Amino acid sequence: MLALFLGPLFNGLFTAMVVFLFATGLTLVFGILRILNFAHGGFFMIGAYLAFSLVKTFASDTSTIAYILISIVAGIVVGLCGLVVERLVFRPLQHVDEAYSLIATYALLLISEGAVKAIWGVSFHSIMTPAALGGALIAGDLVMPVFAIFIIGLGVLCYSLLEWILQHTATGKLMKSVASDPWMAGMLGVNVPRFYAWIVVIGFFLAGLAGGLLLPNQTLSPNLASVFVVQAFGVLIVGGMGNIRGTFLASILLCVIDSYGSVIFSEVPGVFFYVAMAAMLLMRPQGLIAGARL
Amino acid sequence: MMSQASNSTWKRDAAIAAIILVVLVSLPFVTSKGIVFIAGTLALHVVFGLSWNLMFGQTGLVSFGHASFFAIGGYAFAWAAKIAPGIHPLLLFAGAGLFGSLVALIVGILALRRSIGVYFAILTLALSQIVYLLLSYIPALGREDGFTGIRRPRLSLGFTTIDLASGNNYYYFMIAMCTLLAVGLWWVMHGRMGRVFKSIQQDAERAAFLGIDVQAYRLRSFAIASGTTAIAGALYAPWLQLLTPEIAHWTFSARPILYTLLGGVQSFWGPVVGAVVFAVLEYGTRTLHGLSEIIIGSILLVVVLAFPGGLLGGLSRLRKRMNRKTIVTARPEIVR
Amino acid sequence: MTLHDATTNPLLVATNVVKDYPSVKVLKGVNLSVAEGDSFAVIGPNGAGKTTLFKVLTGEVFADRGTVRFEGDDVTRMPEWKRVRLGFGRSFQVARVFKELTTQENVVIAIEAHERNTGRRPARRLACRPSPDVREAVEQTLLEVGLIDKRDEPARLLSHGDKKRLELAMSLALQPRILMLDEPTAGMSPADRRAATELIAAIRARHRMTIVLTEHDMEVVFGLASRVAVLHQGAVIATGTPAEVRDDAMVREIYLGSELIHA
Amino acid sequence: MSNDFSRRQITKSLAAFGAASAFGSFTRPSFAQSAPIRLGLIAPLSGSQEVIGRYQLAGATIAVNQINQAGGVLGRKIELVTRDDKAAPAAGVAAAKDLAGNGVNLMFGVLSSGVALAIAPTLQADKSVLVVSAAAANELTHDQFSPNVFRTADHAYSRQRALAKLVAADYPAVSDWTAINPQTAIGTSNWDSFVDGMLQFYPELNKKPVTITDPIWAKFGATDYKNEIVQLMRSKSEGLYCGVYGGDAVTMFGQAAAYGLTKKFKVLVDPGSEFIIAQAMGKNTPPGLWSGFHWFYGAYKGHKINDDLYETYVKMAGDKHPAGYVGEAHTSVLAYASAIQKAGSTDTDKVIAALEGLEFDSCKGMRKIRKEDHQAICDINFVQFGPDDSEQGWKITGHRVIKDEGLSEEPSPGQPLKFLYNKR
Repeated sequence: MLALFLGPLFNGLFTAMVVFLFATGLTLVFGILRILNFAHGGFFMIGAYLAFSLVKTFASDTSTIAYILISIVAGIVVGLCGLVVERLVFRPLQHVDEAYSLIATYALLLISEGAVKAIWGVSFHSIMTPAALGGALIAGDLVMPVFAIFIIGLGVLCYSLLEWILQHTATGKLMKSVASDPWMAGMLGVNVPRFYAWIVVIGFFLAGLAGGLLLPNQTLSPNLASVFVVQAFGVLIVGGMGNIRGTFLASILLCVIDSYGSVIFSEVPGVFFYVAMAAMLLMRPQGLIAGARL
Repeated sequence: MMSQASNSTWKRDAAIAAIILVVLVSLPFVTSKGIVFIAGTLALHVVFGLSWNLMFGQTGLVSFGHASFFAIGGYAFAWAAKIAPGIHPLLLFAGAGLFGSLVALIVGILALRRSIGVYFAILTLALSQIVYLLLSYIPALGREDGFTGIRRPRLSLGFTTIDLASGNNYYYFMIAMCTLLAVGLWWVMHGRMGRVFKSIQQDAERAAFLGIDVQAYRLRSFAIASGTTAIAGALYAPWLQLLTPEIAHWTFSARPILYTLLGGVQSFWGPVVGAVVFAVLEYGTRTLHGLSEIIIGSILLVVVLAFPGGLLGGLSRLRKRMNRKTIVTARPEIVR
Repeated sequence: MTLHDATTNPLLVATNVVKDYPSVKVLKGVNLSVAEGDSFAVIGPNGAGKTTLFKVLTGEVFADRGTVRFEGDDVTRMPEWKRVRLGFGRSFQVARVFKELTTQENVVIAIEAHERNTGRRPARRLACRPSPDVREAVEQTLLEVGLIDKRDEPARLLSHGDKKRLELAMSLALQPRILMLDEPTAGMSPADRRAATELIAAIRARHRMTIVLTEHDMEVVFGLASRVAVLHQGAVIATGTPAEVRDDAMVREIYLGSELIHA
Repeated sequence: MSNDFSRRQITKSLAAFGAASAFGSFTRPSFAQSAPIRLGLIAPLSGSQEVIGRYQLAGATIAVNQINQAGGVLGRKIELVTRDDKAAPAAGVAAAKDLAGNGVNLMFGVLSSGVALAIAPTLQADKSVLVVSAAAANELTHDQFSPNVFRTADHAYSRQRALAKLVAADYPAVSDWTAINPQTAIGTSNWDSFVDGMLQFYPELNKKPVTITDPIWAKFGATDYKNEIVQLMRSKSEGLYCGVYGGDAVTMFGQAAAYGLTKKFKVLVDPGSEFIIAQAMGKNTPPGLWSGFHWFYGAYKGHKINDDLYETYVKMAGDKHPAGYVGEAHTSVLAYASAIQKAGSTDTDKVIAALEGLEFDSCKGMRKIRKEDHQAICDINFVQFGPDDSEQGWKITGHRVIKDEGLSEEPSPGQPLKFLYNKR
């Protein structure tokens, strides 16, 4: 009976953390640069493919450590891509309407899909969950895969870390001040362009990292790019214009609702995420966490 | 002065429209069926883009779910034509448009109350995802395999009856309808209501302090754009003779946005240019299997970087620079 | 505390208006009464709540508590566009015009808005351009504010003063009963300021409208205002004619020596 | 590990066929007697189904090359013209119109049923004919029947009933079946067909009734199946029909590993993922999974067409496991070749007449196209997979050929398919 009531909660939390891990970099870039990055999914996918290739080349029997290290390497490579994208695309478009960076990122999404096909081909791939994360914990009839617990923990850790950085470190305060008033920050001697470049690099790093970390959960195909994008946009906005706490809470809220909804109304799976999203936007147009940037 | 200015716009636009019409009408005589099919589809996409720009360029509303109205119009037409085959097709097309407007009205009353800007965008995105998923689940609408067996109707006009199923009749009918819709949109944009829209797009609060009921006019803009798109969707149903939920997908909603921004927001012709460029790109890369994404993506990127005001914005800047009449501002001020 | 004069014919009355923002109380029970034909200035130091009061009166934001009445009708929760239809007109601190449109189009929009506001439905016309009546009125208005030569210029290219004039023209086009001017001379040179003051005075005389303005510049205040209210820390501490206010003991006590009235 | 052919293949096909033939077709004057016969391949060559489109392109290319090396048809060479349908109906119709506009009226291919159903009603006006090489929707030979459409591949009804026959015969002890299905039209129609087969064959073969438990429905293209897996773990059924296929099945089985789903059920079957699950999952391949195949090369060793196709493919693509789509596209070209030979002409009407009732040999033996509903009667192949310690991580543990004897329904073009046993 436990599974009947708590199962959807557990699974909803897991999906929530998947969406959250995907959306962190997106939130950061949107919160500070106000760019709604369609290509985020593309670079998430590149991170996943990179991690896949690394696993195939270096670690046929994946240990948990290797898996995490590989994800970090994938994140760094994607972060470097971010540097290029920032220089060539985002920076020139900084003074133009946000809508134009939207097409630019859409174009980047297409390019990243094409690039993945050219490099890795179009076949489906998947890798094993590292042995240590393979089993499941069982409580009554509730089965909780260790990997899912790991991802939930990772999501919470990632959130806590970002929250701590934002609230308690000088870097975090700097980020918040640039986010709320870049002009003033520039006046006070912050090198805003370089700061933006760093944010994009970190945002892309997070995309690549998430790609690597979530690799065992997903089938790898060139369609992966657009799988989470719409949901991530949803939690980003429902959370409140790109603040990390809001994104975190919105991920949990929407995914848990969707999880229960899909179990109860199994004829229309997946609809409840969007129903909840629309309802939230109507009830709280300012977002869950209003006002705060980041 | 004013009358002269608007007169010249009218004449210029009418001339451009006439040239486009001549090309479209003569296509079946000079090219293959493949091109004619693409041109017909393009005409619908043009209306799709123009109506989106009525919201964005004219009223300052960003919708990420415009495709859902295209789908709503198409499915409404197909379903009505199936259960009530006796109804005059023109009534069905009008009905589909009204239905689209009605849905937009209901959504708009809720959504436009407070949330505008990116919230409205994401809200419409959420709604379009719901439409997309429901269309792919409802058995009566054919699920994700699509609504099949849509016939091209016979059009009785009192004095004569035209069988739209034969030859290129439906193509011509569609071109005529799209022209009507485009003229209608042009008229709305340039008339009294258009001026109100434009003022809201520029500064909604200022407009309110002129006594303009901003929400009501946003709603009007949303309803007109959605209704027009719904008619385009209804026209699409017998054109393809099949509807699939894909036409409600967010990637299809991205189309009018791409058209408009690619072509240029400020000009009426922006979405037209964007749609044509896109169609040419797609046609040109149709045999470059596996490379089309990279090519289309790169071209889009280059255009955005080179002409951040859209192709038409870039052109007019170039022309200004050549004429050296006006002081060229650093960048065109793009209004959101 | 209140100096609520029993005016003969109050047009706009604010009673105990309270407005809080999340962390600050901005208005703490403001009372004021503007009579028909007044030229009413709200003065006070920065942060006194002038702009917020202005927003509450015009309907840009709503009061948390208290009431705003116009001709005896409660308009506290009435949105700005409806108030405009009752006869409110306003200008902004930084002139707000429709930048991408021409001077003339700006005025056309205002005049057509006025047509709608007063419920006059123009004859259904197929033509897109404005009706002859509207074009006539535009011509008049542009002449009055002296922008007739710049009618086809995009508003964004107008000088600061011209933008202010255009904004005024748009407000005039609405033929308001009460014209609310938020710092009408902010950021102008002394010469422009004098010209603007004269223009406002002339318009007021010609159209016999009631004016409410906030202003920093005392010269403008004393040149235009028939009555003055002093706002301090979210409350009105004095109301009266300019001379009365200048002589008010409390005002002098609070202000003198601390350079609070900006020039 | 698995099929690396895609990268090499793309450059090759690009150079050889894609660009050259497509652009060439504009300039070349057609219809000279010695001019090549042009066949149009419509396949998803970009987008989400590209992986399968490339298989179809490979199979078609091989067939055309083989025929040309053997001297062509009616003394003319065959030329392949390819068009991308992106697995999207509108793009499919545009592709068909484009082909017809360029004088290519004999078309084949098409993976997605949606695309096939969209193209079907447009063919007559353009005097074109389409031979479907993969799209399995029953409607194509029923409600939405078009005299200009043929299907040389098996369809949903025959395939799923064959699967039911297989498990009814091989696993008589497993009498309670359930499913996880995508909430899609083909998902529903596959499952209904399978149930129809179970209700017929299980009692016939085992003299006892079979229990069908309501299936679990999942979102098509979902990224998370944990809720569905949890529900399946609570099921008392012993046989699982895994209707989610392809990449979705890989995701589902990957997530199910932690729950022990594959151990819970005694038999696992899949409607038609072919090699996708094994190739993607390697060592994690669910043991004993039966998968439906359009064509399995291993089942026809010794049959010349099969062996030639297999060898050429391996040489060309560097991939040892051609998917069934390779064989089906190959078959459609062969069908055209023999129909054109029989008709002595490439005229659309004559080719249609020749295709009706055509019997021809293919990589999986003789097929016969029914005159009434244009459906080919052919073998149905199944392969059983399991994990392995080898480099590739999986192996084939068995395969089965089910002859279409009493599997397909009676032809009823224009009428909806009526299930004989599944009366829900």
